Amino acid sequence: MLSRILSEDFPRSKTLTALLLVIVVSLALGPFLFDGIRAFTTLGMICVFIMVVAAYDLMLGYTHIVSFAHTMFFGIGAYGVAMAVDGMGNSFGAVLVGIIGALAVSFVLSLLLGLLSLRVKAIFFALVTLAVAFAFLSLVTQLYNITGGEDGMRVRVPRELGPAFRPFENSLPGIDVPTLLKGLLTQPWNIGQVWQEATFEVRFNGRNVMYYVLVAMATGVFLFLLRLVNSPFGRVLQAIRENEFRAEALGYRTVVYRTAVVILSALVATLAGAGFALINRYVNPENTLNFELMVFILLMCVIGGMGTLYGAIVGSTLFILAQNYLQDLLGWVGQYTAGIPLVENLLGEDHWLLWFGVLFVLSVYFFPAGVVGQLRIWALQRRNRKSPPPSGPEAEPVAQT
Amino acid sequence: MSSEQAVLETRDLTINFGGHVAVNRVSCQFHKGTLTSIVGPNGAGKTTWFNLISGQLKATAGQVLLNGEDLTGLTAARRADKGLGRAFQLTNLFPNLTALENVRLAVAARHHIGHVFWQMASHRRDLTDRAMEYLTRVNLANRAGYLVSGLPHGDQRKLEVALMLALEPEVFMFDEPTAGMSVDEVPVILDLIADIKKQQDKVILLVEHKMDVVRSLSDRIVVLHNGELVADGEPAEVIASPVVQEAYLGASPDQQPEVAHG
Amino acid sequence: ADSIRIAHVTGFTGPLAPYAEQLDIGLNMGFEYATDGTMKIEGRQIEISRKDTQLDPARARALVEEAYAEDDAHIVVGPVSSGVALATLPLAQDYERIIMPEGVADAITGAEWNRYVFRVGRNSSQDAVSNAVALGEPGVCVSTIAQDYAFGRDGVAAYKEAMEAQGGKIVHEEYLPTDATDFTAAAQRLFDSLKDRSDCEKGKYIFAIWAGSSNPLGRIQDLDPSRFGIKLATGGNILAALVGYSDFPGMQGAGFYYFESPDNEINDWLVEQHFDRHNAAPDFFTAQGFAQAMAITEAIRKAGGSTDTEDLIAAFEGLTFQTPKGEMEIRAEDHQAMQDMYHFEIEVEERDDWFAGRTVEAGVPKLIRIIDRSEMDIPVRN
Amino acid sequence: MAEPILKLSGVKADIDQYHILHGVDLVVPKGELTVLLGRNGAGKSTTLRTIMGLTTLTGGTVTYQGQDISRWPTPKIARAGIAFVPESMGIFGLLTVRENLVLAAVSGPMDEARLQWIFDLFPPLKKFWDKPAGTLSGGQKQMLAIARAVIEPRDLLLVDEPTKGLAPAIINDLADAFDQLKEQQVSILLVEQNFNFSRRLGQTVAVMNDGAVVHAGTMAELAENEELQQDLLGLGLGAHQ
Amino acid sequence: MTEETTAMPLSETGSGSERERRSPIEWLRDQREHRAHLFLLAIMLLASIAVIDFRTWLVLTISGVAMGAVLFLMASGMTLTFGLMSVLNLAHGAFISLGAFAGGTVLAFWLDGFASSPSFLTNLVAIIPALLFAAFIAGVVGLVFEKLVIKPVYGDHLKQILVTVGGSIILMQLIEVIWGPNEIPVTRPEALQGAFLVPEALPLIGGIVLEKYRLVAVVLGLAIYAGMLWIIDRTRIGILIRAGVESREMVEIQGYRIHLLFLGVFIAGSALAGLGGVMWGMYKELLTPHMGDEMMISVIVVIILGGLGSIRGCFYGALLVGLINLYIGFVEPRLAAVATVGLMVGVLMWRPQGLIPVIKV
Ligand SMILES: Nc1ncnc2c1ncn2[C@@H]1O[C@H](COP(=O)(O)OP(=O)(O)OP(=O)(O)O)[C@@H](O)[C@H]1O
Ligand SMILES: Nc1ncnc2c1ncn2[C@@H]1O[C@H](COP(=O)(O)OP(=O)(O)OP(=O)(O)O)[C@@H](O)[C@H]1O
Ligand SMILES: CC(C)C[C@H](N)C(=O)O
Ligand SMILES: [Mg+2]
Ligand SMILES: [Mg+2]
Repeated sequence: MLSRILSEDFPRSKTLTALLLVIVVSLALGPFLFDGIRAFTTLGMICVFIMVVAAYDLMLGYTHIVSFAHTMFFGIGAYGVAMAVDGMGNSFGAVLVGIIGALAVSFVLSLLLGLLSLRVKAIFFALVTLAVAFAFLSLVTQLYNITGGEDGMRVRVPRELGPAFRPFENSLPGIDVPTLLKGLLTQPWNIGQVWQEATFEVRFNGRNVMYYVLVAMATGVFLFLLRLVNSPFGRVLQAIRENEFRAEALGYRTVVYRTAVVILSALVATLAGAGFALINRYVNPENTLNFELMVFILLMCVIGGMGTLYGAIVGSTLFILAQNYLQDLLGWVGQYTAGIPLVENLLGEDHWLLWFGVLFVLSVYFFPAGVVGQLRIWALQRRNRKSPPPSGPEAEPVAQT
Repeated sequence: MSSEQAVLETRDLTINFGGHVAVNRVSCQFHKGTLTSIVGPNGAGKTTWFNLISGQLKATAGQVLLNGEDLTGLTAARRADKGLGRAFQLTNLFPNLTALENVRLAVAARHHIGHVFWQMASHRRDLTDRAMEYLTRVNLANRAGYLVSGLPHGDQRKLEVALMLALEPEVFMFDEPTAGMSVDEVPVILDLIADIKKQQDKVILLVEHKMDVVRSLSDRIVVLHNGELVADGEPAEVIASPVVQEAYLGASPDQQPEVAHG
Repeated sequence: ADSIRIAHVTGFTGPLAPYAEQLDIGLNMGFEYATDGTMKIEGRQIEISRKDTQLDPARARALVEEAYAEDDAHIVVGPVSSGVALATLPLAQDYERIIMPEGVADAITGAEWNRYVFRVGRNSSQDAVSNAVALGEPGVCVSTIAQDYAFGRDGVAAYKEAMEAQGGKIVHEEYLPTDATDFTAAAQRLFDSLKDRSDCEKGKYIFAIWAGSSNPLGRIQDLDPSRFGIKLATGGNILAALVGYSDFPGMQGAGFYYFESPDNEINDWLVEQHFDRHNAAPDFFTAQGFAQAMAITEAIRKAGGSTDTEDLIAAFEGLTFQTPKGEMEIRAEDHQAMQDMYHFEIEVEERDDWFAGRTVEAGVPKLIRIIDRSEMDIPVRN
Repeated sequence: MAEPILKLSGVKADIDQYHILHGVDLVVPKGELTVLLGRNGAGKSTTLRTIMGLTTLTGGTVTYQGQDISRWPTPKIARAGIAFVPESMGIFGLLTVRENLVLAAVSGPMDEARLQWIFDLFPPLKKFWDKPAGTLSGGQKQMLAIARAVIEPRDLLLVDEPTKGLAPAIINDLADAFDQLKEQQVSILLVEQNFNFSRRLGQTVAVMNDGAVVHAGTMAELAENEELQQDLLGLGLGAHQ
Repeated sequence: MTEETTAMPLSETGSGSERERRSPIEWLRDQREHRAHLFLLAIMLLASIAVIDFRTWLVLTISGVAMGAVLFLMASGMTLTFGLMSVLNLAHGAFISLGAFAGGTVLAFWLDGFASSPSFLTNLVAIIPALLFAAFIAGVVGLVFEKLVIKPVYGDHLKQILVTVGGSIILMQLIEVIWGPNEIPVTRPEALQGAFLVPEALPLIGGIVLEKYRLVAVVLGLAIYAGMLWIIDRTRIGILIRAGVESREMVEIQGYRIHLLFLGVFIAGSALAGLGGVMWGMYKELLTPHMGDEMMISVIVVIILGGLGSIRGCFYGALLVGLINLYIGFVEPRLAAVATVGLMVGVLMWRPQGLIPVIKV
């Protein structure tokens, strides 16, 4: 059963399985395990980016199409909903119109992009998509009458998805894991009080509803993609990645496959964009269309492990956590380094970006195959040490980088 | 024999690389059940001619016909689909996939199931079994699980052939299939080619520099020189002709078996 | 007593970081001045927390929510970027707490305004109108150049209205993408629009409304507009930008703050203390931060030490308070602080007191006159 | 037997996590042509690459003219007078034929006489002198690869399957070229599948199997002994004459 | 099957004469193939002169060429590192900023006395050290950057994109740490301010202004261009580096220490970015850590247009982008950014590998 759901594509590493379980449980029970707005926002972003990154991985990891226009489709989804709601009022109908409209626009654009790849190849294609995405960004800024320009747009979500909607009369119990852990570490003798401190009331509202919609979307998208990459279709994609010329010579019309992948990936990104707009309730070019965001998606994909799909989960989680909490961490470190001349300056909260950049670079070095790939390699090595394979390089694809 | 329709035909096939005419108005017909060797000095245009036939290169002029149908405008993928099989001179595989997966891709292409995205690839036992069959035929069954990048050169050449077999084409194009293969492996490939020939309904084109191989397998030899077809006929006759002796073998007949043949 | 919790949520990192830093320094010095160094209002301790939006509106929203919901902040000050600020305004309404954005966009106290929003800094209209008042009279012709988005277009619209009210004429409006760097083509069109006019006996001007680092004036000046009798005009700016004004001696305009323009005790204290502590002059945004602190202190005092939102709103509406720029008044209709502006003319001087340890040739905005807040008719747009 | 120019003792090498060479002992006598034979996958190419410092050596030593070069970086090994023609030829496809040779002539401008000698051996190189090498035919690339190795006098040539894909006429020329090199006292280590070719040229021979040398001796001895051939190479070499 | 052996004549006379007969046409086609950049430039000049009044056109053209020269200075380093070592350095913008800050420091702090003198020669005493110092600093940082950031990811464009974006964040932050978070104003040296006014009396060109700064930019751009061409086409180093792109291993097998070479190229590329940065800084007169990054889209468009790695292509790409910006900027400013990208997509549809292709994809 599980095997069918996961399309027989298992994590293949105990550590990874554990890590994934932690993440999945945290996401599934998120609002009941983490107190506070920022934690909630962070959880929502992780769900959104799992979709975005998984779709990107389909393109990048499985087919070796490097496109920088992924954020464009993400933005289309986000703006589609924002503009529809802005124009038609905050009804589910408007949201639906927005999503369908956005999907249609994305479909056409991604089809064009797929066909463009017929003529413009590899790194040229990558850089062209970068420029196209940039042109799209500047178009959105320029059309401030309908897009709000650089100031962005507020998204007035249907009432059922907003904070005002309360499906349950009573608030539900929650237990804040960070507080609990911290308490258990610092004053384990005081369990009763720690427990008390850690419990909190969850006022389950429309935003939680929206959150669970997102969780469902992410789960569906992920399992669908997992099946896809393990199907005969997925194998052809790998063939194209490995040697497009030869795939063509075998009789596969690679353009058709490539275009299909670009479209599929774009549509998923669009959907994720719509989800983003609804949970974040605010869209602007910076957080939907920016080049920086594009690089971050790329990084999430690579840190997680290209061509593993599970990497999307791990990569987005790690990245978004770092992005949201690194500054706080530095602030905490900063307390201890205050007063030391240069160090104080370097370790200050104000230069968190510096350390973010350093982490950025280091993560690429130390996880060349991504976290998932690396864990699988270790698992494989451990297995081999126990019972070495009969002879020579018996293959088990590890990370498909 | 000549009354029967040719399976494969090239008509005035020509390609011009910025002034250098690598294949120059080559016209030739190939019939069912025959094996034609194509010989010629290095750079004569043999590989290029193959590329024109299988669609890797676009001809400057001329046509390619398969069973009377004009393939000239079609892409390589469409031609492969129509029954033109090709094994490459410089090994050209999927390096980070296993040998088995390589062949399975070819089988899947043959059976048109590349677009199936709802099934599990691993559930298609039929494909795997087929693929194993072809690996066995080229004596690679014991390497099925190896990544191609780790296979020694000779094994890669055999895999190249297995891929073509898996496509079950009507026309087989071998481009120096035994180059770099150790002596004990060569017969495997040669027997395989002989097997195909025995089926009587295929067309085989073979580019090969080893004259003993050519002599023992061919029904016919075609000689290319500077992109032009300069000789065409029975093996013994063609080999004996002065043009082959001088331009190709580059020596008197008594000298060449010494060194030139493996 | 319970402390007064103020969250300064603004772009401490990123391109606007220098502004945020000035604002923060100003805010702290303002409270210090207002409380005589005790940092207590009506016996309640002031607590200021800093939160960095990283100029990301999404993050800013989370931080503002966090400030209200978790830190229980009474007032959020910031963000400085208009776009980011706009994104956070609805949250003040959701949580029914005060927000005091630091951005200039008209929309903050205009279309996107809600009753929890108060702004002490100037808005675009005030900038535009003060400049129009400074230059405008019958016989003046102006061509404008501005960035092609809300900030530029609104600014030009307000400027045009005010200029025409003064009797001047706007003869051409030039809009360029926000990130434009080459202004040759625009300059050609601007020159063409002005050079052959004969109805401009009181002067031909090119007026720029430009945010960000690539100011077009220098580039236009290079093309020698004076050969057509055209002069340049623009608003005030931060000191770093004023260095570049040394290329435009004689240029006139109106600005929000320059440390030598106001003449009052508070400003004297600010300048002196700022030199003491930072070895440099206080800047544009230092003054704004200072004024924000003064407004908050005054309002809480007026509310009798209460930080209840409704009490504060009542106190803020119509509040008059003293700042380094003299007296300001928060008008009740749109919660915008009405304030004086400074009509200046650029003189080139060597200055060693603008930046710590560095001498620059600077375009000093010498005060011509203070434009009293009563002279400016700032539209209410909410 | 002449004194050795190159000596491998107990050389082990890994590629990634796989042990490929399990202790190779090999001697290349000075001024002679040594042939390295073996089935596909025996480790011949890996041995040559290990000598050049291109695969990680995990044990044993490589001694060249009395010096231990086991840990030297590749460029230093090359500069010590060893030229290498790899299995994949390694032509610079975007450079012209001329530029490929200019680079190969490490110590300065190319010697005219030597160039002429190369042109006589491989006429296509002259014909396509200013053409990007990537557009040459398979055989022509092989010619260029060999030409690069001999454009300057070298002490030791490592050549991996040079006859692969060459037309018979050229193979004959190539054999002549090796003869001439031998006359110039160049030592050669040749990996070759074409037994006729190697038999004509080789003085000594080593046979590899599964990452180790399993037989070493003179070429004459091996050529005579069909049984030994059958044993070592899996096939009587006469079978395919 | 035809049984007879058709031995055709081996002589080349037949095909040879045919080749000659066809050659003028081929020659023409060859010219069009190989001069796509000139062809496009000509079209652009002709099309614009048709719609814009002549004097304005002249000013726009000269300004466009100068903008092109500055763009070339900024892009040349990136095309060099891409073309010669196949490294896609998205931190190039940060190096431009770094150059601007280093040069700006010389101009505004150290030698500001010379920079503010009205004499051009005296100014040069500040400008030349500023250029050299910027190139030096950028070069040194380039050296460190190559060792720490680039070296582990040679040959992998994707990872290069990632680490260099990370590296660029670090560099820009370090600029902030060193120079402080404030924008730094730098006035242009006195003699480079303002413009030459062509006397009204002259026919055709009378009354137009030529900005002095832009003239200097054109001269510097041309000089650097000529120098680079010479090195790449005419020297052994050039060949060597081009070979290294294809196969590092083979270059080592020939006996060259490839890594030293690549290091050298990267340093050169960074130094060029530094030079470009000084010119850009003098143009904008206000330094921010992001000033280089903001130019990256233009830089990328330029190098793709040129064919990713071709110095010549980069030069013409920069000219085309400079000109189209000015022309479209005059006709409809809002379209300028889109027009640039449009130009690029158009060119790539026509020539999928840029105007002067160098790499095979
Ligand atoms: N893409 C290309 N551009 C330019 N010239 C080419 C191109 N491809 C092949 N050629 C030229 O065409 C000629 C024929 O090459 P081809 O590869 O067909 O030779 P071949 O007969 O297969 O030789 P070999 O036996 O050495 O493999 C050669 O001279 C080669 O340089
Ligand atoms: N990159 C690699 N990864 C894993 N294994 C490898 C790799 N390269 C070579 N091998 C293994 O090393 C062994 C020796 O290979 P090598 O290429 O040296 O053989 P060879 O004797 O030159 O064969 P051939 O005659 O086919 O060229 C082979 O079994 C091969 O599978
Ligand atoms: C590659 C460049 C486009 C990157 C730059 N940081 C940008 O924001 O646009
Ligand atoms: Mg060939
Ligand atoms: Mg080998």
